[in-house]
Amino acid sequence: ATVAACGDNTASTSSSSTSTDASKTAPVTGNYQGAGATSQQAATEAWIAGFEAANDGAKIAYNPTGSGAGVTTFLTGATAWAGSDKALSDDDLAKSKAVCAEGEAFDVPVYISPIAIVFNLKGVSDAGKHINLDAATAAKIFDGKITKWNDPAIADQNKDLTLPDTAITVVHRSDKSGTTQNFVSYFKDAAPDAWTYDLSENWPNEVGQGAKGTSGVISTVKQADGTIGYADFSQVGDLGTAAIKVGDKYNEISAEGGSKVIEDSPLDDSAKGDNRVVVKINHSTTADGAYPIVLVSYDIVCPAYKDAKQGAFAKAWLTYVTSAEGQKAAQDAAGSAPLPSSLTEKVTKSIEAIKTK
Amino acid sequence: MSSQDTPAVMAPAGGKTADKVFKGIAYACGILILVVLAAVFLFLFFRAWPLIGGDQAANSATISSFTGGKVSSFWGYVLPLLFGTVLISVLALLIAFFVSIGIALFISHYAPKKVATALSYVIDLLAAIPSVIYGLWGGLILVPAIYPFWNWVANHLGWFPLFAGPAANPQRTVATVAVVLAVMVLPIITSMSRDIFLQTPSLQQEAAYGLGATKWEMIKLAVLPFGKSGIVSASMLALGRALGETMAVLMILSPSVTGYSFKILQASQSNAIASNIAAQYPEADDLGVSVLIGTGLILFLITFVVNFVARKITEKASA
Amino acid sequence: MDGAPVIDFDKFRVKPSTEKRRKAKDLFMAGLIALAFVIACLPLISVLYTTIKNGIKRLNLNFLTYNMTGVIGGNQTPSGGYGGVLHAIIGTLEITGGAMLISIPIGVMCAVYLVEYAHGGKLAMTISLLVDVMSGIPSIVAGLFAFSMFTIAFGPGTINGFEGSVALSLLMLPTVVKSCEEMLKIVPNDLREASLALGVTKQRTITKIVLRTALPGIVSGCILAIARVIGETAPLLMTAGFIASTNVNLFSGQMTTLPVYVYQEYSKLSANCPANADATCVTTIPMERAWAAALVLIIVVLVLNLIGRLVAKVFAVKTER
Amino acid sequence: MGQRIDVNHENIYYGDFLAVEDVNINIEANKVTAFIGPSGCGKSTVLRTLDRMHELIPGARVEGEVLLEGKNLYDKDVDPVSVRRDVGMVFQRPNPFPTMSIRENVLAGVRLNNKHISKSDADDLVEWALRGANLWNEVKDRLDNPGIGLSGGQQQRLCIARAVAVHPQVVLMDEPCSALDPISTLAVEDLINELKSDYTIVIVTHNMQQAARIADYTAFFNLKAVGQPGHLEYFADTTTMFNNPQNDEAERYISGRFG
Amino acid sequence: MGQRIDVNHENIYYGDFLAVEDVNINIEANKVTAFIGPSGCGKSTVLRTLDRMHELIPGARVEGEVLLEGKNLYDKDVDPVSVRRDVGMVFQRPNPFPTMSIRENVLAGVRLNNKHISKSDADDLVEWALRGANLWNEVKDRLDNPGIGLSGGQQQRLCIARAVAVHPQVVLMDEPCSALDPISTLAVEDLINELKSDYTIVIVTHNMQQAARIADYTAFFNLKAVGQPGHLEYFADTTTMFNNPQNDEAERYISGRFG
Ligand SMILES: Nc1ncnc2c1ncn2[C@@H]1O[C@H](COP(=O)(O)OP(=O)(O)OP(=O)(O)O)[C@@H](O)[C@H]1O
Ligand SMILES: Nc1ncnc2c1ncn2[C@@H]1O[C@H](COP(=O)(O)OP(=O)(O)OP(=O)(O)O)[C@@H](O)[C@H]1O
Ligand SMILES: [Mg+2]
Ligand SMILES: [Mg+2]
Ligand SMILES: O=P([O-])([O-])[O-]
Repeated sequence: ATVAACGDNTASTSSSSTSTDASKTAPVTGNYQGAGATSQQAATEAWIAGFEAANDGAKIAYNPTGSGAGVTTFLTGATAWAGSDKALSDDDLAKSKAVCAEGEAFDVPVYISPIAIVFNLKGVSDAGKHINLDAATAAKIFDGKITKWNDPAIADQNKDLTLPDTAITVVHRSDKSGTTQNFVSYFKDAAPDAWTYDLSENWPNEVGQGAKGTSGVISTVKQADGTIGYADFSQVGDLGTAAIKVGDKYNEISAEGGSKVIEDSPLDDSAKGDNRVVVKINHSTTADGAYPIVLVSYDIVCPAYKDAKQGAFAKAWLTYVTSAEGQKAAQDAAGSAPLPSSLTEKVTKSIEAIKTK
Repeated sequence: MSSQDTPAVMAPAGGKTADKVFKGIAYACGILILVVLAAVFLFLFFRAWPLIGGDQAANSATISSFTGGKVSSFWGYVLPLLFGTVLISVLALLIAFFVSIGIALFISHYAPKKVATALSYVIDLLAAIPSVIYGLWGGLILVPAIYPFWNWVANHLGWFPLFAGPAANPQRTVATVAVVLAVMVLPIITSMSRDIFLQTPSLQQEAAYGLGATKWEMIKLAVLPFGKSGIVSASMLALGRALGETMAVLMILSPSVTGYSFKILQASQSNAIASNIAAQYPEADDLGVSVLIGTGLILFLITFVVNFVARKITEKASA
Repeated sequence: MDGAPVIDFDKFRVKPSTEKRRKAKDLFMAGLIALAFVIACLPLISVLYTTIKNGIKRLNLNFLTYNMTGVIGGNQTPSGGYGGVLHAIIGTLEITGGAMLISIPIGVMCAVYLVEYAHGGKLAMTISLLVDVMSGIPSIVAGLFAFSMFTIAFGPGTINGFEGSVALSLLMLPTVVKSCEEMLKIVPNDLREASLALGVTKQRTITKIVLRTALPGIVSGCILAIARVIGETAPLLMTAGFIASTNVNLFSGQMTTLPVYVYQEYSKLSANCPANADATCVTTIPMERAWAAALVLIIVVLVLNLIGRLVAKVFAVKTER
Repeated sequence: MGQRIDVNHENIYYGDFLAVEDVNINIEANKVTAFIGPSGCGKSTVLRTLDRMHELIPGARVEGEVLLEGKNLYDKDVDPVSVRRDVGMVFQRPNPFPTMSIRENVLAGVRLNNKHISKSDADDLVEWALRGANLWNEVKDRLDNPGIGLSGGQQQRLCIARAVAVHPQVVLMDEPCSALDPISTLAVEDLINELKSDYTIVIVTHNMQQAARIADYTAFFNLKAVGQPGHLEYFADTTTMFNNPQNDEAERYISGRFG
Repeated sequence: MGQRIDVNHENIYYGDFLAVEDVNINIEANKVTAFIGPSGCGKSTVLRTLDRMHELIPGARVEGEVLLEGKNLYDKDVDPVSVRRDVGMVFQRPNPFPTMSIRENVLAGVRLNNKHISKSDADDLVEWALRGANLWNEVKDRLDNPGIGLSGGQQQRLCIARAVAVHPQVVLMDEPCSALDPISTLAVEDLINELKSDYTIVIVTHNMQQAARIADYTAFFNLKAVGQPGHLEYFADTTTMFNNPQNDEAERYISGRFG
């Protein structure tokens, strides 16, 4: 009765029946909060739904305040975990000592999503066609060095398309964003000559137009002819996307393509600290079918909490999130790429380290 | 003096305590405003303190990261933002002011009574539309819809520096934002002026009519002078609103990183402080937040200066 | 009239040209004023049309009676809907109500102080100036401020609805004070004198005559102030947070409001449907929910508005027989 | 030259309330006509229909004719603005423009038609009008002070000065002296006498001595009963009215006179 | 019983402007005292110091003493509210409360002071006060209509009714009849006569016949010159004042009387 009064949607039977046997530990109860990256929002909503279905009596809220604010809040001890598009800094690590019952906080990847280059061009994107781009050309477009769609640099790679003489309008994020940082880090690694800016979460030049959030970028790209931008794969809709040159093939964007890059990427050994799993994305991968522009988003937790219940929750939460079932839920809800099995092992080991007593 | 002779003057008046308490509360509420504002100021100041008293190298690095390395000093960062904020707000106020006064007069003195009541509702409705909806509408509907108009302006009036072309497409520009902000502040000015215009003493209006004034002359002689103080207050409120508007600007404007520009029809020319804070805050670290709050402090001071100057000017004009 | 100058009134005779010019100007201004109105109607009609057109699609009972728990991607919920705004409506009403309770009494009393007690003294001038300054505080700064205050008072990371109310009241106050101040100023002094001369205390004169006479204007001012804050997003994200389930306790736990809901759904833009999903999975559902919630928000404000108008009307100054 | 006014079968309404019924009156040019009668009988109301001020009250309307030199003021093609310029008005309550100086108040009407008046012309006009209203001596040293800083009586005289400064053809005065002291009242009466050589004057007064002193004709308005419309009971030249009225009601009203 | 007022060496300022200088006057209990004098000489100003209304004007202040039954109104421990409760006032301009009906206007003084009064007492009081102000017959059928829907004269009488309804000890009236017709004026004068058996009355009037008719004492205020402060020129019982004034200025002023 209380459920109806609050307007809660009763958990869907199908997902709860499958999830109960997956989590073998005792069900978690109580209210838990997380905050952080907006990129994970859709996936996290699915995880919350799945987790609450499996743990009757657990109530979880995720506030998509942004990675920076999420980590800051986590470091005050107000949240059980943080979602973040970037790994913890040394500074953050040091601060986490005061929050965690023992040791330092650590981060594990939970969400991998390819970033699409989207465009809107009469005669091309509305005909359902894609274009091919290599890293240098894309970098030059986004740097305002290539200003026309029929520029030879583009035309040469797209012989089967007739490209119009339309001006290119670059659309980028106007807010500070993990998506931007992951996107331009691809240029920096794969076309260092064409992209000389410092790595930053802010868009570095004044080319084209800025728009707030992924939704802003998408709606701006849709609003005019000749626009090009970048956005999370799940938001592409019917816009045109670019196939990126990997080795000597042009690979279309796909969730699996994103996974393949991560599979082919080493761990970042500059990330010091116990249990940390930080991926150093290998942008120059030549793996077959790989799509190299990806965003990896992490969950940040403590190895031990002052409130043991929180530890139990964090452990159960991450276990569910990184499980095949959790990753499937994210894939369904957010179109993300699954964690490659090579990573899952390391992640599981880290999660084991969380103390629940 | 015996008690019988005591004149009634000395009879204690009932409600004296209530009187004192009421006065006390009124005073306290006045003072509370001061306290709150002082608290806000101190809050801004302390949160922005690392900018002044902190490690300057780290500050420079933070600001560089905000601007892609173009600027590393705080003033280099905040002044263009300030410029943009003021530009947008002043344009919005300019557009809204005349239209609002027009509507207020239309309701108070031109429209027939029934129509006027209906129109009053319409204005209240306009006031009632939340800013996030203006942001949505502005970003999704107005931006493409207004492009042909601004394009026309850029092509035909481009000689005027403000309208220098080519007009950006999509029109996520200062011009469009100013229009949306104007629509947002319009009900503030309209609603307040209308209420005041309606209260213009009929004696004064009749005095003007009696001299053979036309309606417009009557308005100039009686209504506008009567409403002046209210109009100024309303405009100041509206300006404040425009200066501080966050979401609508954030959702519509294509901001620049740095630089001053009057080209209101081109994209990525200016940025506003409030929306910049909202854009940067979610991903900012501690020092970054200090920088952002520093920009907020500057906006606060500027609002203070603008109001102070406006007050001095109106004082002079009415003296 | 000894010593009076002799006036040649021919000098001041009305020239037909002047008369024409005056008439033309009168007409011209009337035209401009009417035009101003038409111009202002354009965006209003457009905003309303857009919101209604896009919002009506998902605005149904299910939408109004459910919250967002258990809503995954574009999938349908067991109740046959796609999630709803019940929690956000409750949040909006409670948080805005809290802000009203804080700022309207303070604002009105501050205006009373400025108009009735201060008589343009230094302190009053300062307060009045600072109220204007306050109106320029960006909403996000108000949010940051409230968040910091609550962090100091109730520990780090405190987030609840009341915190949002505090942030909003900071934004409401200037509008309440200014509009009340203007409304009190235009209450004729005659009335104050008439009341005081009856031996009525100042407090009763103010509450029963001055405030009463100015009430319709004060109500409009408060409506303006409510409208000013009820659509705020940025400060609420920071102070009241965001949650998918219903929370009716203003003083504890996160609360979602309608604008925040609209903003979050807009930010999601589109939902994903699993490859094997059936036709009930709608990818465009977040935007549809955003518009529907926007429509609900407008309706909520409209209802508040109507209540205010009604109050104003009941207490209106009785001018006509 | 002043202009004559003929009122034919005039009914005056406030919304649905018929305030004054079937007024027929001929106001002679270059004469002073006084309206007298008990409070609430509609003197002010009738007066305000003579320069179309009545219609400014929401819902108020007029039936019948008001002919100014034979031309119906209420004809469609008549511009109320020019009517009000030709027919000046002084109100029961003084109403100077609060934001204007004394000088500007006097010039307010003139400025409407003459944007650019030379300073000396303006000075002369101000002096002429203020002297006419017997206010010159009191305010000549503070012409630039605000008009509302004056006492009630001073304000009323300022309003008279403002009305005569535009040099209308007809001057309507609604109890212009009710707030004035005897000296100012005399001055205003002198002014009325002086003005009537050029203009037509209509004055509402409660002071029957005043009516007897200055009016050529007197109109007596009356009310049948409270809630009933007022009407013109009796109209006669002033001598007849006060010495030998041919109307019982009028006689009763006047014989109750005093002071 | 009415109360007496003694004014000693009173100087009245508006800001720095000394409006009235060195007033000394003894106002007898249960008598009617009239203030006369040219416009702007400070009659209203003095009157308003008698119930401390003057100090409501920003910057306005009073020097000297005003003794009500020997107690200085301006003493620190005196509450102006209770002064004004004992000393009622009727203003030059009618000012009914716009939000109230006629009935509520009359009861305002009682109701606003939070006194509880039964419906029948209230009805009686309303009728008594309105009859006293000669307004009862005109409004008895529309007591619940708004007070400002009345004509100027009706409004003024309503204000008189409102002032007497609180049964003050002293009633101050600032030209209460200037907007009234003769019949209402007579009624108000009758009321004054009736009231004076219980109360002390001070009335400002421009109408010297009125002063002669109703006042027991008359105070003549004058101005030396414009811009100079006004002062009390001559104070005498009414018979002396009008028949045999011992003051040239007063004589000059009164002999200029008329109508
Ligand atoms: N604005 C108004 N709306 C409705 N009725 C009005 C209005 N003004 C006056 N009346 C009514 O019209 C009638 C005539 O009023 P009017 O003011 O003309 O009287 P009057 O003869 O001038 O009285 P007085 O001598 O008191 O000024 C009265 O019954 C009055 O109540
Ligand atoms: N509020 C005010 N501020 C400044 N000066 C004022 C104010 N009110 C009146 N005065 C001045 O004080 C003097 C006396 O004014 P007061 O109103 O008492 O005159 P009065 O005798 O009542 O005149 P009247 O018969 O015209 O009503 C005048 O010179 C007037 O200009
Ligand atoms: Mg009248
Ligand atoms: Mg006076
Ligand atoms: O998830 P974002 O950092 O790109 O907003």
